[in-house]
Amino acid sequence: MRRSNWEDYQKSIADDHYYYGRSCIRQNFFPGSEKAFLEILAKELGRDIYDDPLHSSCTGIGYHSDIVPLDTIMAVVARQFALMDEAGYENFVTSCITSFGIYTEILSTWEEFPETEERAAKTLYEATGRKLVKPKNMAHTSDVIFHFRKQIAEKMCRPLINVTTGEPLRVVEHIGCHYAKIFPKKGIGGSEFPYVLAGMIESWGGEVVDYPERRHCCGFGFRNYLVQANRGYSVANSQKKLDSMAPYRPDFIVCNCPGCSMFLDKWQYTIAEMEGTTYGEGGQGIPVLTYEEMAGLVLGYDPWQLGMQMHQVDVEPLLNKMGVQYDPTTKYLGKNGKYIGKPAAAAVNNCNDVGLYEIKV
Amino acid sequence: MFYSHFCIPFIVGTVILFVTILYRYVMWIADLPKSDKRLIVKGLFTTATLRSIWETIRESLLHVSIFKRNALLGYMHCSLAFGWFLLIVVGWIETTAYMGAEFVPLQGHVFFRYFAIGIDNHIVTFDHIMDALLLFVLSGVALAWFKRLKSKHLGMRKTTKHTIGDRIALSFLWFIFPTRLVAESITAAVYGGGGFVTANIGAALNNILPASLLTGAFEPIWWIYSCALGGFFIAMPHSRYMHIFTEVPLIFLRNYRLRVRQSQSSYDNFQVQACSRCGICIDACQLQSQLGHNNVQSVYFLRDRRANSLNMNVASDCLMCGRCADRCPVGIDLNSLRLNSRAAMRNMPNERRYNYFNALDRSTGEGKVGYFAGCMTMLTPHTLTAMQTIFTAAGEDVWWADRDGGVCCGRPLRLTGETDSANKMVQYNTALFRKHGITTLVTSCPICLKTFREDYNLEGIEILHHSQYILRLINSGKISLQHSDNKTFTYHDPCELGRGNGIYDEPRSVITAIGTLIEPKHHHRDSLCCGSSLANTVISDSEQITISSSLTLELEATGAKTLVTACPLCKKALGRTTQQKIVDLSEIVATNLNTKP
Amino acid sequence: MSKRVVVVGGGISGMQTALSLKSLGFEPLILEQSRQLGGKVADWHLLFPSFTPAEEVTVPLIRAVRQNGILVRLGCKVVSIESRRVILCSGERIDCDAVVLCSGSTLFDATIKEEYGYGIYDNVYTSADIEKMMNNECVATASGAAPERIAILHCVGSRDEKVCQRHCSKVCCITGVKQAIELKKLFPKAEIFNFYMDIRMFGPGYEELYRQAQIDYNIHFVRGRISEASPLMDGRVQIKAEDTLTGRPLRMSVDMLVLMIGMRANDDNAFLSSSSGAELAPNGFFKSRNSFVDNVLSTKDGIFLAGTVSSPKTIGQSLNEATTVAHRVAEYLNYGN
Amino acid sequence: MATNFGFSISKPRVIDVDTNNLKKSNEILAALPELQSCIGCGSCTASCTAGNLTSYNFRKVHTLVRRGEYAGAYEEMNKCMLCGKCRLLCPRGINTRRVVMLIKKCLGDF
Repeated sequence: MRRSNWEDYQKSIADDHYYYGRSCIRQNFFPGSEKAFLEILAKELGRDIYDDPLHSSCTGIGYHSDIVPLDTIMAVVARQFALMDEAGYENFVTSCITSFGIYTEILSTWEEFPETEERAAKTLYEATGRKLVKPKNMAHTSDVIFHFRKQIAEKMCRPLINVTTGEPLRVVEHIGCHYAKIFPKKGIGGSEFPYVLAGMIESWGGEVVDYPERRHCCGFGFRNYLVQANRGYSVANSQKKLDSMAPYRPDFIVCNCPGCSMFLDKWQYTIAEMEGTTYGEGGQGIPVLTYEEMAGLVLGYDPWQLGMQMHQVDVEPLLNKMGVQYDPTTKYLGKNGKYIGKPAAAAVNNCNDVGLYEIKV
Repeated sequence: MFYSHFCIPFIVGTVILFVTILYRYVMWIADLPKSDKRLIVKGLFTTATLRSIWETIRESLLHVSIFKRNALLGYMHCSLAFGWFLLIVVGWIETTAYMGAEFVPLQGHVFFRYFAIGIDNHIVTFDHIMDALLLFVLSGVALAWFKRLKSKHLGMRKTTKHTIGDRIALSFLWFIFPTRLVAESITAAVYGGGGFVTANIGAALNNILPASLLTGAFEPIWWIYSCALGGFFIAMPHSRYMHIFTEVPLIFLRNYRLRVRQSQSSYDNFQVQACSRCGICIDACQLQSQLGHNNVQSVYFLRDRRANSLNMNVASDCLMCGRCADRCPVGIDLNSLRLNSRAAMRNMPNERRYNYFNALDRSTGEGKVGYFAGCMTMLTPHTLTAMQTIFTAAGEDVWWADRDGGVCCGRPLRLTGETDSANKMVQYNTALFRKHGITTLVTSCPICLKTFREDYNLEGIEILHHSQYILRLINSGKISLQHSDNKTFTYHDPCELGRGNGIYDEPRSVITAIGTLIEPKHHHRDSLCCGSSLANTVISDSEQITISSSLTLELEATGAKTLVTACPLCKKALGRTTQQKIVDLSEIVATNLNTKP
Repeated sequence: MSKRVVVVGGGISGMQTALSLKSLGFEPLILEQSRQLGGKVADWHLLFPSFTPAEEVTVPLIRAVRQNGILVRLGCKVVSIESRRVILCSGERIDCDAVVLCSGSTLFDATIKEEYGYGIYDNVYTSADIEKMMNNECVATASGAAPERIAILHCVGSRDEKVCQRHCSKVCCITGVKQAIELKKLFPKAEIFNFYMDIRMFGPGYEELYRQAQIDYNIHFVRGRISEASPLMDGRVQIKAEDTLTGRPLRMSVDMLVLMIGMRANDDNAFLSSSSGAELAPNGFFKSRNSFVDNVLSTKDGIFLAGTVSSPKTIGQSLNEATTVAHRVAEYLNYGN
Repeated sequence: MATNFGFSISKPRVIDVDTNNLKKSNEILAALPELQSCIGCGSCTASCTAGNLTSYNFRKVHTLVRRGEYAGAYEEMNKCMLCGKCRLLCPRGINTRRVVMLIKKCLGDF
């Protein structure tokens, strides 16, 4: 595929001094990813990034579920920006694609309709006494990793290569809808052929797999997932993507959106349970990674430190392909060595059945 | 004494013929539905039998109907049928005259000239009469030959195509009379005698040919004649000539009130086999004359049905305008046969269909008079408003069955063969009419009218076409119309109204109450079809236009200012091809109403 | 000495304009930026709706230009038009009495509609590509095989706010029908689907051709715009659209996806307009003084328009304008001043 | 297998031309090529006697059939009363009644 056109969609990404906005879903389901991101930036790349305990959810899930009104979310967003300013930063990076969409949408709204910005600033001031200062640079954390992909490649110790065959790993990249589908110019590579993850994969030795339903949504859809009766529609979307990518035999899926990582992973379990369909080699599922996990693996981090035991689909087959050394016995041990529990046996977490993980407390 | 070996082919053929025909008739009659059998028994000793005999003479022998349509063609059929009949009858009289009461076997009558060689007391008159009759028949054969070559000269655009059975039978038939002539002539040449034809030819042969040759040919030529007869008799039941006999029982059964049914029955055999393939139906057919569709006309439809090779296309490609049935000299119920063929192919009983009729009632208004506009009338709203005006002027309370859309009358489905589906509509509409207690049912659509009259059981409800109803209003003085001779109209008889329902005069009376009526070239029973008939599901839009154009040309040629018809479908069809004003009968009535004082 | 009229552009409109001007006694000069005459029509294979070879239009015009001794300068790009003067990129100044802009339009760049994957996937083509392939008699998929299913997408770069081309390019509908028939003739067994938003069959014989495509060539017309194209493993393309007439999404894989690219205004129009003072319409084409009696007049005296420089047009319409414009130039030069 | 999570996975609504069997659709089009000339104006459906009483949509059903979507088409066509109003209105001159009969024939009947 000739993907040169991504270069038409460039955006400026700040080089240092980031104010970090966490993601509700990511910190709950992939806590190791956020930790890894902070570590990579601070330790590997020597950048200044501030993880502010004061900042809150952007309330995007509530907003997209028609629970949080627009004025409310604008005030919340205004507060995040005020906190950033108070902390002395002007480059906002957010871990969540939904938040990224929310921030870009609101910044754009404020630009188009200045009265809404005035209103948000006024509400913010009346409620908290804080002053709204808009960020100079707004980026998603995957943009930042993309920005430093070459530096990371230099430090890389485990490229995305199958150690037994020597072939590049076949990677399916999935971009969160709110990354570039709302504002194509705000995403690297635009909305049709986003390059943010593909760039990382290519820099780190992997091969990007294009497949017919590449652009399709994972099915999260907020209302569609949150209401049980609509959940079948949510699953159907993931199923459509998985059905479409399966013939290409990908080694793993990488996402930049926490929601997508979660649904493409967990719905594989659901589909297996409900319909008996499993994907991937030997029906063991297709592992779904966050880009932080992918970067962490490339940089030689321990998979359990990266939180990869939290996945529904077991990642061990992938780790084996990559030649990652890992200790199976520590998979379900927490930071302090305490047993964190493990998922019940299912078709997509087959490694569980081996019995290696019977941890004595 | 009345036997020679050459008679064998004839005797064998005759026996096979009569056995075959008898067997068939017995089987067909045995297979008749019980009610049909009862009708036969009931009718047997009534005047119907006498009428049937008279009709048999008129039609089966003399072919009066064909004579009326086309004298030359009539003569051809008459000479062959009646001529042959007379040959047999006079031949029998002749034998009797010679032999008295003595039993003469069949071949004795047929080959009397052969066996009469030795007989004394020659009666010359018979020779002459028989020769004259032979000449009569031969003139028919000559015409038949001629018709094969040049059908136009017999007033026919097209002549029929043959099946193999037909060809065989026809070949034998064409041989029979010429060989008889030659056989009798040679007999006259060798043994003397003969009438004014055979004797003279015999004398001539004697002059030209050596006596030994004639003597040698004498026996073989009688063999040939016998073979021709025998061959024809064997082939006949498997050819179109089966009609020669079948027409006779058909006439009787028809007069006993047997009718073609919605589904095929044994009676259809008599109808189907009675077709003589005269080809008159081809000439009547607008699909042939306007579109050049061959091979679908009634004669071919019957041929295929007889051979069990009928396909859907042939069955479906018919306007059912009834022009052929109207002209059919044998009076075959062509439309009904085609319908039950379609039903045999397409009818699908399915109880779940049309369950959306349940509890449906969109009718409006109240009154003893019910008005059923019909689906098509919804596309000619002028008719609807005109009817409304007329009802109001007449002060009639009217129940409108389908002004806001109703259920179809079922005729369109019936026309395509889906009888069971159509019957669902019959049931629904019947119940609807009953529920609203109407006593008169008026419709603007002749298609609906036809099915209301034929397929609905609406006892106690008078079914009228709006032309009839309007005429009644005029006659009873409920409405009056402004008359002016300057208003000129021409009228197109819709097929379903005219030939279908026999309503010709009422619309004309209504028109003449308003202005002057100028008849087009084809009118009344001879009127043309507009081409949009629902019965035909094969012809294309452009073909419909071609048919319609030819009709509008005729209507426009009358010079009348306004073209009138009395069918919404005809109005739509004609409106496509004329620039002139085309209106429904009700419209001219509504616009020419005398406002009440 | 007769008056000099500069004709900018040597396509069919430019050539016809020059010929008409010559016959009226003027001295036309054709400035063509490429190295040959004929313009876009020269790249076309057969013309709708009669399947006439395009050279039957271009060749006689070029011959007539030569025979009539009309001055032609090839490889000349006009950078500025001032009153009674045209400046070339070489810096050369050409004085004249009037200018006729016949500089045509630009084919929409299909890579901008990147969701269709033109330039990315092998089996996505534009209408212009198909014409070239027809000219070279090498219509086939990227792998050289005969296509079994072809999708033709109408309105690529026309009537599309998303690429700032709001106008209708007028000729693509009928081109889509024409190419569908041509492809069907080449590949009788292929299934051909035309995806359209509207079908605009405004010209004589167009509607008839459309019906012919449907009835005689069994071309499927699906009302719905393709939303995206994706590659399949075997190099074919999967397309998605809504079959709006059934209200259902529709998906199929095709061997070839052909994009009916529209006409957009030349980028040069901007500086030709600013230097000359002749205004542009909002869609970037030159603005006619009005759409009726003065449609070949620009908003500036002395500058005239013919052909697709003012809006998408058919060949016939462009040639008519070329003839008309000569008479309006004559009127202007003889009586106008 | 088939664990009940309180919902079921939605089946795709997409018309998948690749997996649909177009044999019958092609038969119908071969028998009546003019059906391809439908421009979706909706006159047939607007005038439809059955459509006035039910949700029957002739235009939509025959379009779906042409795309190889046969499910339910036969049952829908059985709502038609063949009255022929649509044929009188079709601007493309399509023999609509024949279409109904062809679809019924190819998808079940006679």
